Amino acid sequence: MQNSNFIYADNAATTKLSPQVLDKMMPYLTEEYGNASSLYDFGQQARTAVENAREQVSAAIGATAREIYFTSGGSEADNWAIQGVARAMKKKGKNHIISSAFEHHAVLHTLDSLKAEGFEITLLPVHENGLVRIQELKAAIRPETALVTIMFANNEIGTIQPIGEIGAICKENKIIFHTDAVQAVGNVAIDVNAMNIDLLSMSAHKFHGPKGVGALYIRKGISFRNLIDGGSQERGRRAGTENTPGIVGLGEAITIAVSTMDKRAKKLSAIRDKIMDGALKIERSRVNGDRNSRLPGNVSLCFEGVEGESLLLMLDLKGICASSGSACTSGSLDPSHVLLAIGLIHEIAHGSLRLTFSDENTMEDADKILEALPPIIDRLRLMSPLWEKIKRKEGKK
Amino acid sequence: MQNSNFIYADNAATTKLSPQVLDKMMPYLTEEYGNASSLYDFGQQARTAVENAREQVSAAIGATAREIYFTSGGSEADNWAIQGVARAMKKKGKNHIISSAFEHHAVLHTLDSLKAEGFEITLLPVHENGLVRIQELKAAIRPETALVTIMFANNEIGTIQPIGEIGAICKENKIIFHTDAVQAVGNVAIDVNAMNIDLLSMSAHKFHGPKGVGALYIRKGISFRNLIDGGSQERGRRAGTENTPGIVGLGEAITIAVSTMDKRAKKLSAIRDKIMDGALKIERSRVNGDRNSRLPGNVSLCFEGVEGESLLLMLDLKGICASSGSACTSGSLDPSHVLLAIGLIHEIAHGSLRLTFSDENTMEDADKILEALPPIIDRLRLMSPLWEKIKRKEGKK
Amino acid sequence: MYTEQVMEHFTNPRNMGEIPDADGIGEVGNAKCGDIMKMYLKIENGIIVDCKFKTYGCASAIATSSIATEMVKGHSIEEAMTLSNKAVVEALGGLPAHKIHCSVLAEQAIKAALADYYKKQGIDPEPILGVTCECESCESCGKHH
Amino acid sequence: MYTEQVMEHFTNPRNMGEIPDADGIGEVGNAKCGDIMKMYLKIENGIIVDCKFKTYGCASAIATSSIATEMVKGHSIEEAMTLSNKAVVEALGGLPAHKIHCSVLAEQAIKAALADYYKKQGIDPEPILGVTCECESCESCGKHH
Ligand SMILES: Cc1ncc(COP(=O)(O)O)c(C=O)c1O
Ligand SMILES: Cc1ncc(COP(=O)(O)O)c(C=O)c1O
Repeated sequence: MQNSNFIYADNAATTKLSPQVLDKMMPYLTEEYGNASSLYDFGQQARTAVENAREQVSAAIGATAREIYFTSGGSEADNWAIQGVARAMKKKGKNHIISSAFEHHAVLHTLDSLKAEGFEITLLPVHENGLVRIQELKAAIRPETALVTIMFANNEIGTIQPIGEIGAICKENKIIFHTDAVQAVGNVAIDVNAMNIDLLSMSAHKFHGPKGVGALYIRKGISFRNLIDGGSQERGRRAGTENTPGIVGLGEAITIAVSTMDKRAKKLSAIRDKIMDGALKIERSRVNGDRNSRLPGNVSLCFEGVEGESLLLMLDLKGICASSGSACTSGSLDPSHVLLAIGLIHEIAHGSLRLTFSDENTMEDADKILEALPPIIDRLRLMSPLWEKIKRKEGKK
Repeated sequence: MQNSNFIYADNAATTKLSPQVLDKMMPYLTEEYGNASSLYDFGQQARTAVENAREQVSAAIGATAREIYFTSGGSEADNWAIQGVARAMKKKGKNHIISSAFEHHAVLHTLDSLKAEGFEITLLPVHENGLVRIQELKAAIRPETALVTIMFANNEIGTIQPIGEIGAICKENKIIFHTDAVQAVGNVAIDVNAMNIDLLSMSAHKFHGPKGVGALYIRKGISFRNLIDGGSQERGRRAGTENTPGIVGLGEAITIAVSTMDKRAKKLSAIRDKIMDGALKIERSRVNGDRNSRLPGNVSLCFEGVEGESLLLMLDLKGICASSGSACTSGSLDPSHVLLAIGLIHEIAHGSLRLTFSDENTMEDADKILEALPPIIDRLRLMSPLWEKIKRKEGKK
Repeated sequence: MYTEQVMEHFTNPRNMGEIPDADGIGEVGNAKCGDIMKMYLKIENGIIVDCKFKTYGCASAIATSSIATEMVKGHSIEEAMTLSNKAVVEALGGLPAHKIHCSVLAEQAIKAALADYYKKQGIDPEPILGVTCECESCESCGKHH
Repeated sequence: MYTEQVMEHFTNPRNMGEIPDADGIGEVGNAKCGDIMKMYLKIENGIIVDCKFKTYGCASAIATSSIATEMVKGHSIEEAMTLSNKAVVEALGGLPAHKIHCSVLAEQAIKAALADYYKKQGIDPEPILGVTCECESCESCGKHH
């Protein structure tokens, strides 16, 4: 399937399951199939594995094991966190939520539903650099603010928010603070106590863990409602027979990710910077989002006069897997809400390219991408009546 | 881990992942890790795998592929079906739901939440045989009835409801009909059209598929709300990066289960009947639930004067994995709500034993269980002041 | 779920059975809740010379009964009176949170047997032992559900 | 996602480029929506002797433009007028549902070029071709979002 020319540069969409992680999962995919909630010894072995993973996850973010709840992924964690807190706080007369304009759809669509139920939502602007401003957060706070939910790192342009500062302000104002850390976990150091984070979402497949499993950290003492009711799994807060292999995989993956984080960050930011610098040599190109406060493995570019899907497919034909806009909406025609939120006009937002790297990538990949990119851009621009117009206008100036 | 004396008789709690199913999953746990929503070829291969699985699932229950939505398991499917329909129907002024007294907690607790939101809930009695009565269903229907949700087969006592008849009545009265078929899928023939089922929940790990994946069938045209919002996966109805290996496993497992159903039913009902007959020779024992309309692999017993947990652990020491009450609440002190619903008093319900079989079990297992059981019961009764009382009363008669 | 000690006492319960000529018998718990513990005491010169139990209940109910008999046997009434559920839990190396009530039952069963002993001696046990649990309803046990 | 035919036309587009002395030029779509198609026609004696395109857009926009040029080249104006988006979709072996609008754009681009041709001849195209889409806003394309 994959040949030597294959470059996977879409690690923000999903990552390869680490063989080391799969090894740890294998017993639970074969002989250790007991139900973790069963009393007999065979079930209790699965229970032990689940609780070990809970320890691993909590250790990775500075929480305690009892504050970790396993979910089916990042989307469920986001939905649960926001709905769960909102519904609990509504009873206390608090119905205002602050978020940002370029959150993942798992957050934004959940907020839409809450809006329809009568909640008031403030979306902070993220400006050209893709960062919220602390002053604007402060100004948005009201007595009835129940929740602030601001993502740790953006999935498309990779910008990292000032989470510690946001947490401090929330604490000061006694507002619950949730962060969607799906892109940050394993890539950025996280300490829920130092950062005053009350709830945090993560998804295993973003850091070489298995698909279909994630976790929600909920600080002890926070009142929240369940999203999935039923059996007494997860201390009665999230029903469903435990996905033991998935949970074991999550625990192992996060442990590896955190222990290799610093070294990886160094390597990936070198690849990233090389591609950003190289791509900017192409005329009418731009880098999206702050260059410094950004994920080590994230490159986000726009090329004027070029449409993203065509660009992607041309790269695909060269064996390069990348994305344009976020993966889950890349079937859609609308330009990315993230790029619009940082102030790009539609015609420029349409020409976006996201390259996201993992430890499997090399500097050679960067070279190959920088070699493949210019002729593709040239070719698409040659076909493009929009490019023609841009050049014509340029000529007139 | 498992030695030759190990008998796994708790297949209603979870089943062993079929090696054949795992084989089909392996490529997606290793090299085929692409995101099924990504445009490039590598992602589209995962997409194809997901859509093949959707075909497999739909074929198994007589639905069309577009009516299948993948979930993280049975609990999510139940929560989604009931909340999703209830919230959509409330807008149409319908706020009454009919269910049965011994549904799984994923159904009952969801109904509790809806009750708190103002819905009216009627729980039909299930009588001594563990079956709802059609006349009682008819009598419960009101003009504002939005939904009937009645499980296909009970997880504890294995009784199979007259689903076709229930479906026909719902259709006649234009009421949406959901069935929790988590225990039925793969064990009982299901045709959603012939049976007039509008929504159906299933969970892969109950039929030798992987844990953490399930599906909800939703008939085309039914209006419902999302439970997990976000990306546009599952045609915008269930967000979250597709759990490709899990989904592939579900598809394969259901295909195998359905194709081997008849042969298995024959084998398992022989094991079941042998154990039921054998166990009834123990004094003051009983079989719970109808003997005929029951899952082929389900034995549910009660032994007076004996407490279930002790019984389980004694069996465990003999290498027999069984359950008492349902697995997910077996940590709790309350006797099973299912056994209370069929009219057992607490002291008898506490002495329950569920043995559930799969194709991996043999007639020899039945012999071994029947050999192990009487001395354990004797021993526990010898210890039991309750048994002493029962015998004393008996003597007086 | 259970410690080795719990499993050991569950599989090899000590002092299981009845004492036909017991000097004190106490029974606590009820069938509805799923646990009944019955304690038999043989008392000579203020010393518990024999103690036996019968228990209907879960593994931890059996284990706590078993260890409780060991903890009072050979000891004086005064020592037995101070047997706390905490001590029982500790002796077993711990119990899961939702099983702590079993240790409470064991403590109460011993006390109920002592109360019975005093009554048989024509002594009102209340000033000595306080009110012992009659366990006619689950709530009176302080069991959590 | 795409058929082989779509990928073939996307990777090897036919008739890509401009006709400097075109007899009719049509442009539909707009940058905001992410697709612009521009069609150039060379017409002699009522026959489309040459047809070229330039397209800014997704793979299916490029592929539909490419195949549409092939479908009208060498044909009469009357035949070209009847080119339907359905025929374009069929010729490509199908398009994903959310990409059908590309085939509509291709049909409209040809019609716009024909309208331009008529106008240049001093003939009002409306009675012949109907109103051709100006695509100043996304909504006017009938594109679904
Ligand atoms: C009847 C029934 N419904 C729902 C469920 C929940 O399924 P899961 O544990 O896979 O979420 C189960 C099993 O636990 C069940 O037996
Ligand atoms: C920032 C962010 N939040 C949430 C999600 C949702 O995670 P999942 O697809 O695992 O449900 C993603 C990834 O898709 C993401 O990047």
